[in-house]
Amino acid sequence: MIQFSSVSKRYATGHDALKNISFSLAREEMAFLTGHSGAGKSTLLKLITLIERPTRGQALVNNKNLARVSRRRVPYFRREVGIVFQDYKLLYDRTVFDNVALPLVVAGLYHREIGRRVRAALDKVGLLNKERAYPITLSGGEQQRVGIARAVVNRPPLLLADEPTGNLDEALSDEIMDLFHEFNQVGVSVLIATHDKRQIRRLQKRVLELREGEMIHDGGVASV
Amino acid sequence: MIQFSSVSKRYATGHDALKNISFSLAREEMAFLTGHSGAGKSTLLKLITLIERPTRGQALVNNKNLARVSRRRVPYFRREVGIVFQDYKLLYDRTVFDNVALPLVVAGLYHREIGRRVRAALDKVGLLNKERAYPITLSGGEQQRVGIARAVVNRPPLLLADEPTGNLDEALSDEIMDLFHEFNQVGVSVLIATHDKRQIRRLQKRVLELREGEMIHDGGVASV
Amino acid sequence: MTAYLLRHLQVFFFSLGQMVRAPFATLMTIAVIAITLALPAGAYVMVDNVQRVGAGWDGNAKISLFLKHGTNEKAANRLAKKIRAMASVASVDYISADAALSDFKRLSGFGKALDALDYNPLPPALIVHPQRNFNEPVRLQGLVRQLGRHGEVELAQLDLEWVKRLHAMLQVARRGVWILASVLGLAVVLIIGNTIRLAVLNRREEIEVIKLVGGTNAFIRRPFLYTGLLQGVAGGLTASFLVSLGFGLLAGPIRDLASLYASQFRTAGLGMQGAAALVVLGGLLGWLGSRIAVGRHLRDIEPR
Amino acid sequence: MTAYLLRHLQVFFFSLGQMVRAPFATLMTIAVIAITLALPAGAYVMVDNVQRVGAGWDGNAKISLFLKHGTNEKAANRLAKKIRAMASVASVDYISADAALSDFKRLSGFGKALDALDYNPLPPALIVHPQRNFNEPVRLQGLVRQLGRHGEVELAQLDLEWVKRLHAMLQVARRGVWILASVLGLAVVLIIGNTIRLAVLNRREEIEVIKLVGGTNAFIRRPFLYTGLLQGVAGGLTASFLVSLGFGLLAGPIRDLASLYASQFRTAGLGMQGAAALVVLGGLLGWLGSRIAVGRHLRDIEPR
Ligand SMILES: Nc1ncnc2c1ncn2[C@@H]1O[C@H](COP(=O)(O)OP(=O)(O)OP(=O)(O)O)[C@@H](O)[C@H]1O
Ligand SMILES: Nc1ncnc2c1ncn2[C@@H]1O[C@H](COP(=O)(O)OP(=O)(O)OP(=O)(O)O)[C@@H](O)[C@H]1O
Ligand SMILES: [Mg+2]
Ligand SMILES: [Mg+2]
Repeated sequence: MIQFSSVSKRYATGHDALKNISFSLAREEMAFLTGHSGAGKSTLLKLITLIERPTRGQALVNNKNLARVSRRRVPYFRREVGIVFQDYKLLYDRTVFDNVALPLVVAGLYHREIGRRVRAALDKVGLLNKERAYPITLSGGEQQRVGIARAVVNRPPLLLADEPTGNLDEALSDEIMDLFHEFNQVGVSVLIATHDKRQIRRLQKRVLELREGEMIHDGGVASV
Repeated sequence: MIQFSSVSKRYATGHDALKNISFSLAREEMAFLTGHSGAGKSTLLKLITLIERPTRGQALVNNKNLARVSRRRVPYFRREVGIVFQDYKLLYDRTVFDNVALPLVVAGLYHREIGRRVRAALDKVGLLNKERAYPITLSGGEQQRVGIARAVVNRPPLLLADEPTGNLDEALSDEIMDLFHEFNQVGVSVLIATHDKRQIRRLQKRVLELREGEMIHDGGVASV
Repeated sequence: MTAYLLRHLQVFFFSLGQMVRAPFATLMTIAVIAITLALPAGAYVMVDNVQRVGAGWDGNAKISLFLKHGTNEKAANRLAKKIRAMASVASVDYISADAALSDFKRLSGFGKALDALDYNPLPPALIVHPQRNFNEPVRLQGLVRQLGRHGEVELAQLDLEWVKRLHAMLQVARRGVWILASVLGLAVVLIIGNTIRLAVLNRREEIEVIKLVGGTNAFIRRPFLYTGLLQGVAGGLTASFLVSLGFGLLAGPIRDLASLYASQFRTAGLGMQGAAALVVLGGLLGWLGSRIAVGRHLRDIEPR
Repeated sequence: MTAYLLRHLQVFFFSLGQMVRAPFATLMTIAVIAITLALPAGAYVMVDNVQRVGAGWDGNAKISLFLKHGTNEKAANRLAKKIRAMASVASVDYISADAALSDFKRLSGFGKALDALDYNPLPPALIVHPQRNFNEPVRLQGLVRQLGRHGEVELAQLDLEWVKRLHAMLQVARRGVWILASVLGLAVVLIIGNTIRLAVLNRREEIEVIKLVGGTNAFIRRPFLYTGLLQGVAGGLTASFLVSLGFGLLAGPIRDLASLYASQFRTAGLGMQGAAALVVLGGLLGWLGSRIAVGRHLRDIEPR
């Protein structure tokens, strides 16, 4: 699903956020991306979603060479990647339903199909009863779950999450991580950036660890 | 510093976010506010900062009755409370320096005094070298530290934080919590909303626990 | 195809809904557009009216044919008939020597001072009104020469002064309207562009999120274009109302003025066609303005 | 006090800096304000000029005193001197019977047709030009009655037709300008209000944060007020430039027109005083518009 070979990212400020990163994530695989604050986790996810472009190296996502995706094709590329953000990025003047429906509306689906899929997604994150609420009336944790519902609503083959449980209590974190796990088990590739060691230990998945922009570990949990 | 007696908060949606809350936080005391997602932690902090007004009950903060603070006096009231937000709330078109300087500029301090205090605050959170940077170039953890510097720069007697370590790795979380502890030890009252059990256990401070808007625990860490 | 139409219809009603949900902002924007459209439209109607007044004044650009002393009424009428048949002539009036004198007394300002006159020094005359499309100085002079060749005519004289004045006035009016129209054309573009520019910046977060979930630029653009179009159309409608109102208020004094010139002149408003043109123009400008503004700023807003 | 001034100066330069950093947006806003200010200013100058033309035309509102037949030149000059001394009279011209006839031939349009006349039926006359502040119909009529009482005068007659026409025209112009001015006054308020409204909404996050760290409404308002003020002043400056440009382009045809009326009329632009007034007005309106818009929206933006 993801193949990075010798990928580097230098920001305009001259800071090398990623240095010579090589790794690959197989189809239907699930992995955690960890590392200290400022290690480059978010930068790596931004490269995969084409928010930033790599400075050097080759990156393939879903068999597409990132360097070859033209500006015009970026939207279509992004429709195949579900993203959960650290700061939710919800629209506060639209209901929960409309927020979750956005990726489907954008893709031009029929009204009836949209309703069906949105309710299925909200049901999975346990917010079916908040359908008509506005995000501002939800607690941080609830908002995060709306963000997750939006990321999975159009059933993308790849799901990315940037610290999805940063604002959640332990019980909810477990629930959410289990949710990601479930998606993985029905065939979605999942990559989660987090520094929640508890979750990493609990789920026993592959761990990629960054330090100062370098990949210092790729393998099981044990050695973290 | 804070005295709540039978305070309730019902949102316009009809939801009772806080039910009959009574507690007090002494001057120079430090406490954690915990509870599940949606328990009402953020709501309680919003009452103290006058972002929301209580529906019932009496609340005193810094010897001021919240119900008696007129709209006109709200800004002056807020200058005596430092706040760290769950989502940072930084201004992305201003440098780190300008972000931290904001509470001082707002209070009308002299230019030279502002520079001195801002650098002292940035030094404490370890970001003195990022003074001229824009927040967008910082990692989530670094942005959170800018938010903390801004909250303490005008030396308020009361410091509030809403999940200040939600986006930080363990080492940084420890550092930040220790920072709050230091502020407490030089006489600042501190109230931190968090569900990071590790930190609560590590610092051994008083714990207030909410569940469904009710205060179910007030005391030591042991029983959490 | 149906899906495509349906989607557009959805966006249309979504935009309409958003406008209705912020009535104050919407009304303010529409008012600004309306005023800006109303000004050139009003100026246009004004010039149209001036040209009609001008057309009324063409009656003044008459040609006086003074007939030879002693020409009788019968001969004069024969000549009048002949001239009336010319393509370049609208109408011909016969003024007998007696009528000329009494007109003369009345119009000259000498009035009773001429009562002392004991015989009529004035010849009979034919007053020739040329066709409207003949009111250019050069063509008129040709007509005068042609009419002067008739045997009964002692002197053919053109009241050219008035024609020159009219032309000079219309010259000023025409240039003034051009300046006004170009300045206001610029204003319409700037106002709509500015409104949509700020609306785009105002929805920066929304646009970022839509881009992140795979929205194309065309998708993001659509509601802005519909908003611009709707506001332009509403502005055009309001503008035609304003113009009608303005000319309603002006109608009184203009009628007074026209009656002084003894003209059958009637003020003409925008008319249905003018109003329709204004609405279409408003919609077009709204669409164009938002297209430019959105195009310029959409590229700058990228998720970070 | 120094601290207070210093703080204001800081905000002033901060606002200026922000405007300079977004030159396109700033120029667009200024252009819109400039055009909107230029229009009423242009209309004002236009009406001012029309009134000057009107003043030129007052020469036409003359009073003709036809003297008794046979009044000799000496007696006529004596009377002229007496009338000239009156406060309400600007000047008096003597026209002998012979001069009257030749003028008459030239002006009446009958020209050579009157050559057949073998004696002069016209009396000598005095043409009285009243003072400018006397050009109201009622006052003029009083003057006419007074002048008619002199023994040498056969008939005192006022060329009232012209005065009436002028008044009717000025009536139309004045009402038109009032409509224009009120419509554009509304436009200025709406445009500046709209610009600042969107600017406020655009800085919603910033305002929320400032409120959270204890910023007063006055503090938040200040940069918006300075921005409005600066944009208004810049708009006023640009407007006076536009008006000068517009009248530069119109000067040619107006001169042609004036020369046809044999008037010593000269077009007058805005002048230094007018330009200064426009700049001050622009600044004032900018300040006021932003004050209203900010006041209206600042209360709505609260941290959540
Ligand atoms: N747009 C940018 N321009 C310049 N530097 C940037 C930019 N974004 C991030 N950086 C820098 O790159 C480094 C890596 O940032 P990144 O956001 O990827 O870290 P992270 O691992 O996600 O950290 P955290 O756990 O705190 O979210 C940081 O030092 C940051 O200062
Ligand atoms: N503005 C609002 N209007 C209506 N209901 C609200 C509003 N803000 C919060 N709520 C509701 O009040 C409850 C408490 O919310 P609050 O944000 O205080 O929870 P929290 O303890 O901070 O949760 P978290 O740990 O997820 O941040 C939630 O159920 C939420 O839905
Ligand atoms: Mg990150
Ligand atoms: Mg919360």
